[in-house]
Amino acid sequence: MKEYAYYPGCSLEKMAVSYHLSAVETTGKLGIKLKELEDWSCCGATAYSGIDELLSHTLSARNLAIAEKTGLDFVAPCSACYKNMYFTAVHMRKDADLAEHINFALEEDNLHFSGNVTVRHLIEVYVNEVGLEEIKSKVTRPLEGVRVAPYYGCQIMRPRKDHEDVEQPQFFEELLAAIGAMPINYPLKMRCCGGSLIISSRTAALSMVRNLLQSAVDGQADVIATTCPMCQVNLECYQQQVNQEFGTNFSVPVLYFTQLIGLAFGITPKKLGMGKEFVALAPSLLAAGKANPAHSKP
Amino acid sequence: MEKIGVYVCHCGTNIAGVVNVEEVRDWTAKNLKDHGVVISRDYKFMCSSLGQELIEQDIKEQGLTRVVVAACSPHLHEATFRKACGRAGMNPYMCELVSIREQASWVHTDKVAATQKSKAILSGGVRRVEYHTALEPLKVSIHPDTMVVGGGIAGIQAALEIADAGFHVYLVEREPSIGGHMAQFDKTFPTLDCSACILTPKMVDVGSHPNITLLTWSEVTKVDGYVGNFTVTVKKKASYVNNDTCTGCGICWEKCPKKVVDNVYEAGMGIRKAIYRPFPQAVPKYPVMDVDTCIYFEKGTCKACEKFCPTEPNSINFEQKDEFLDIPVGNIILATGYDAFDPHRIPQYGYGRLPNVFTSLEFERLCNAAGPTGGNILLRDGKTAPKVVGIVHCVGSRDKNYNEGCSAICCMQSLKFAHLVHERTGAEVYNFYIDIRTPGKSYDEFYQRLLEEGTHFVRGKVAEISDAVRLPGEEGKLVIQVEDTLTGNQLRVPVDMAILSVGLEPRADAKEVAKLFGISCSANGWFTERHPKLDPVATMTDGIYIAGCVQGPKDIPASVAQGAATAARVLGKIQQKEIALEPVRASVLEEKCSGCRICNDLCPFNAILFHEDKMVSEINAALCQGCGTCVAACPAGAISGTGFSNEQVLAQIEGLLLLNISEDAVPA
Amino acid sequence: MSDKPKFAMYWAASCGGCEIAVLNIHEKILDVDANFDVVFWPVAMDAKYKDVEAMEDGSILLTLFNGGIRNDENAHIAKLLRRKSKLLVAFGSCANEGCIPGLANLSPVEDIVNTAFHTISTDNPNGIHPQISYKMPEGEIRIPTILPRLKTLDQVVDVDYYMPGCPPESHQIAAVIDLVVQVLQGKAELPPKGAVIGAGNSTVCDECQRKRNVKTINSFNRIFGQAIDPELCLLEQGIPCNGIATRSGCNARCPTAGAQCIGCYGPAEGVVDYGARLISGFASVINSKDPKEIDTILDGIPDPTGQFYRFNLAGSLLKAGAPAWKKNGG
Amino acid sequence: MTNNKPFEPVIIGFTCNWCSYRAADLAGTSRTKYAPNIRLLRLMCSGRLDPTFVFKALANGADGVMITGCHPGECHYLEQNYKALRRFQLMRRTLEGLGVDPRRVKLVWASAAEGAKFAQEVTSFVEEVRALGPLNWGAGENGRVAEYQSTPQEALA
Repeated sequence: MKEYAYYPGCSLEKMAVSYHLSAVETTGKLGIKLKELEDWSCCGATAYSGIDELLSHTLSARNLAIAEKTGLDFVAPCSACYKNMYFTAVHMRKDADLAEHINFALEEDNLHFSGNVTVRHLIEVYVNEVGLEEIKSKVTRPLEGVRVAPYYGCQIMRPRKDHEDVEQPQFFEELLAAIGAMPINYPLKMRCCGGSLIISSRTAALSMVRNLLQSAVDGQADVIATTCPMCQVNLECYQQQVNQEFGTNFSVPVLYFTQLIGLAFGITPKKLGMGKEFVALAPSLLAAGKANPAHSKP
Repeated sequence: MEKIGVYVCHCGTNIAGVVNVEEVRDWTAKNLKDHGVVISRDYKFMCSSLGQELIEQDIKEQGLTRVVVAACSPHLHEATFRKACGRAGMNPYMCELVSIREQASWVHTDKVAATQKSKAILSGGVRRVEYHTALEPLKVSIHPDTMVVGGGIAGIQAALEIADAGFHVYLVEREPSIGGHMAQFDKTFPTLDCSACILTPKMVDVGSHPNITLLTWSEVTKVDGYVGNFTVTVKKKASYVNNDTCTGCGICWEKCPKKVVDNVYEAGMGIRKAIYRPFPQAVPKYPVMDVDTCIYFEKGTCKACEKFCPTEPNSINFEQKDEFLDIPVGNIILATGYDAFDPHRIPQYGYGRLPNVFTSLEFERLCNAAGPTGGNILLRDGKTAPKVVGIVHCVGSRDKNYNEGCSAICCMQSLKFAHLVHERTGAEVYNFYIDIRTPGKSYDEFYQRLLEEGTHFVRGKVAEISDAVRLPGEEGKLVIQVEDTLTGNQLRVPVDMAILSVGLEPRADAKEVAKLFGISCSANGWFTERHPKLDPVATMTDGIYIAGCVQGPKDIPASVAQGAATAARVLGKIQQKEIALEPVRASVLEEKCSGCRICNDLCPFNAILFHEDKMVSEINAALCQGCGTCVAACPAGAISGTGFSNEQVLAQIEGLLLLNISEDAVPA
Repeated sequence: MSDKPKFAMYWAASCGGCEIAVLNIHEKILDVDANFDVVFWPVAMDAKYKDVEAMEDGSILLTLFNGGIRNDENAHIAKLLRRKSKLLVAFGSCANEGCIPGLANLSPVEDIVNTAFHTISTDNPNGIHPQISYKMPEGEIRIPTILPRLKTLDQVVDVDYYMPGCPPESHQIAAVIDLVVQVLQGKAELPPKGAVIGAGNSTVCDECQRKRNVKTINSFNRIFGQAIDPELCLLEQGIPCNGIATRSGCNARCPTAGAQCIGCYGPAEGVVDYGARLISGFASVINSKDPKEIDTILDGIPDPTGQFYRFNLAGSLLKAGAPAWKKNGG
Repeated sequence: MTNNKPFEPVIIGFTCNWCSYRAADLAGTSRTKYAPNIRLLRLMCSGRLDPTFVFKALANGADGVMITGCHPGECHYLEQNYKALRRFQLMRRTLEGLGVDPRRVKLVWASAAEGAKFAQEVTSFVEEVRALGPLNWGAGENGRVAEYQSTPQEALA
């Protein structure tokens, strides 16, 4: 039973609770225990590091220090949290002065971060730690014929961490294939969904969302799979506003990749937090296992 | 006690500008008197004829037995001053040139420190020269035969020039036919001559030349010996075709059932058979059998080629074995060419994923009349002609992530492509470039012609080639995303076909080949020339020359010129019949050697041999390159080295540290 | 006073082994007595310094001087014997290159004296510290002062011949005695001044019977706790045997008995620094190109200074360790 | 007499004819300045470097020794710089045993094209040795440093 220091992040409390539920359900099936970090706090998301770098690093470092105490690898399902945590750890390891500053502040909570914590995104746990063979063996109801657009979003891969291929990664496609689904050729899979721009400059973000939806429709995708609550919101909840803005009538279901895995593992949609979607899921998708003819017309 | 003459050079102001030459001269006369210095002069230009005459006069009149010149680097004028001493009757190796220009005046600003350092350098030279011994250069005979490795245009030119001069050449080529990359091209820039038309006559000359032994489908596996006396082992791979009886009629590859994608000559665009001749004008004209794909070698069945072969006796021979030939040659010319950059390494350009993205070599095959589409420029489906074509320059070149250097030929090559597309399809053409580099004769005129033909030139490095449609009019097209740096706009240019003008890279096995021939190559793999400016076709290893793209990216005229240049150098060596090798050698004093065999494995040139009977080691002076590693390693001190003996080096160290020199001489 | 040529022997900083080695020539000692008038041999007879001072300069034909120059008495007698002797021979490793006493050059004089008089192995309850001079009712008595660094004989006086070995092999001593006798009888010529006598001019490998192959070293290890092949060269079994750089003459006594040579016969002919030869000989054939791997192999020689300079420190280029130089204005 | 000028270390530099000596030449032709404390000696190859030369330099007034050669894999004689590397590592351990700070002997690879790197390595090594202070290894036997005078007893001889 491999354990991880699980850092849900603010959105998985409320808005993205389905991501949390489906994550816990599917990891449970794969013999992984997500031990929630005790007394964790917000990571500053995309906005804060732009405002005050030192304080945003301190916010993340606090959670890293708590995780370091548990001695487990740190797992963040949301791409923004993952990026913040990963790079805070890297900067603190590299910059002794920064580490000293932050640790001085952490002493208030008698916490200390010395740097030896491995930070992982939730999808890495499935792909690298568990492995596709193990996942394939747990699939009871493969998503036959379901065409899925693998949407990486921009924050898992960038900034580049080591020597991974940031231009044309393939691991998401391989994961979807492992659960029986049909990953489509999705050229804009690495393009940004607009992130917090959806608030500060709506039309720009909406046009980015529109391109992502258009590309998914061009690839006859039945559903877009996401790995981050921010992308989920922008792609799913704003489809109506995209349609109003650009006169399109997109109605493309958007699900977390953990929800799709859950379906393939035969877990009931309810347990995966499904049913509260803005864009109605095609009934066939819920039943999983049967081809899904319905696409939305451009 | 030796009689030493010391000559301190001004080198105009190069030395005298920083080093107080007079002070050094007088200091030497005064303080190195008891080490044999009888004369200490200074002169404006020691390397000038007047400067040299100063030395010669002193040797004749004062009976000098040693000379030390303090001037520039020994790599520049050691030979000059040695010759001067030789003319005056002193053994040239009694002369030592120490550098107070590159090692003092040019690299230090503090004049006092530079002057004191020059004294120390000179003192080192004087103390060293006391232990110099008279040496005679090693005379070595030159074998008149030459080996050219690599049958591209550079290798062909070298081979023809030497053969025409009446000397024998072995031309070794890894592929079944000579011709190299040039044989794959359709046209050549800037004259738009058909590549085959200007190449094949030379290939035919090579094939029929009485002085050229052509060893195709062969590779060099081992190189022994040294300049004038190399023994090269060539592995002649079995072609399973008896070239004596085969007429090259072609029935065998017509009947052969096994089709294979030709990744070499056709750059993956066309197919060949298991038994094949790469292209119609191939020299030699005989086919070779590809063991990896031939059905007989796989399942033991078929043998169609043998059945249909009309010759008597049958030219197909499945029992043929690889042959290993040990070939004695005097000189070796390496002309092994380049590899084209594989654009798979730039995923965002979509090569291999998006069908209508082509490499330059693939496009050359498209244009070539003997190519897979008979010369018609068509999309990957082989049917539709492109209406809009985008040509991307500098793919994999001038890029920190791939190859930093400029590949010299891709601009002109891209312009040629643009012209061919205009001429053959009338399509719109976009060239995406960083800088248009057209340095050759009438190259830029060719560029002006392209402008007049209405080619669109966009100055910007292409960011991405994608099939993600965003704007109307992009359906079914490849969209080239690029920033036009001259207007500052982001452009999305929809095209039907994209041609990646890939850069030139060193051969994948360049490092191993360099090691095989005992020469050095740069970090990325281009072979290192003896001097980048003044000696680009020789290497640090005597007797081994390099020509063409193996030394770095260049166009055909430069490759041909270098091919001819190496031929001239080789012919020069052959005519000398024998040459003098630097007499820097090691030798074992037999009575001191205890046969401990520590040295036996230290010589990469296999110059150290061991006599089991006498239990002593011995050094073959001809093979020894004079590196001195065994001299330093011998625990019994039984190996001595000329030119850099222990006594000379230890004395030079004492000199540099100004030992046993009167008090006031100690630098401040 | 007989007209036989005079013979003298003296021992400076040494262990006395060289004296015993002379006795080891068994009955040949009678030849010495027959051909020489032994005038000065502190270990064997009661001649006094003033007796030697009374002799005419150059009157002693042959003096075998063993031991390093440790204190100023050694230096004084070395100079005295130099003046009095025609042929002064540096006899044995101490006189030639400092040998074991020379290893004191790794530490400053104060530490040596302190270790000698004030550490656990010395019973010195009142902590008496030796004084150079001490006033007694009968007068002032003095003891020699220790030189800052032990010197070899030829670092103090001019030496005619060098006879290495710790101790020199008895058959070599006998051979030298025979040679001098024959020179006296005009039957042989003396070798050129400064020559090494009583030894070979190659290295121990020349006389070693073990089989020698091409050398590549994959590891250095200690000789015990490992099955030693009696036939094969020890170095090829990873044992750091100094035989490759040590002068021949001892008939490879130690390697033949299965022990690694530790270099008591000193450097080969014409070698400037013994240790450097071994460092270069061993390192050059280490079978690795990776610095980390090379380091692990070199960990097999935990004490390089001891391995390479056990006998030759005082006679090496560096002559002593940094501490010895530092303390005395060095 | 202790002059108040800063300690100027004397460094002996061993170069190999094909790479590091040509790097020094290139530093010259491109007028790249570096500290004058180093005095270069040209060998045919770094493989020619005998530990005797290093001990000779240290014992006779040098405060530091820099050994330079071609980068591993680029040796003109193919692989002789690896022997220089092995000797260097064993020599440093022996020097350490003799109380010489191993940082006084440094091994630097520089190809014929790395004039600037060679100059920079020299200047930084000079500063490292300056920080270590003079080695003053008895300044050799020819008595430049006053021999430790023992008692008048000596006068007796």
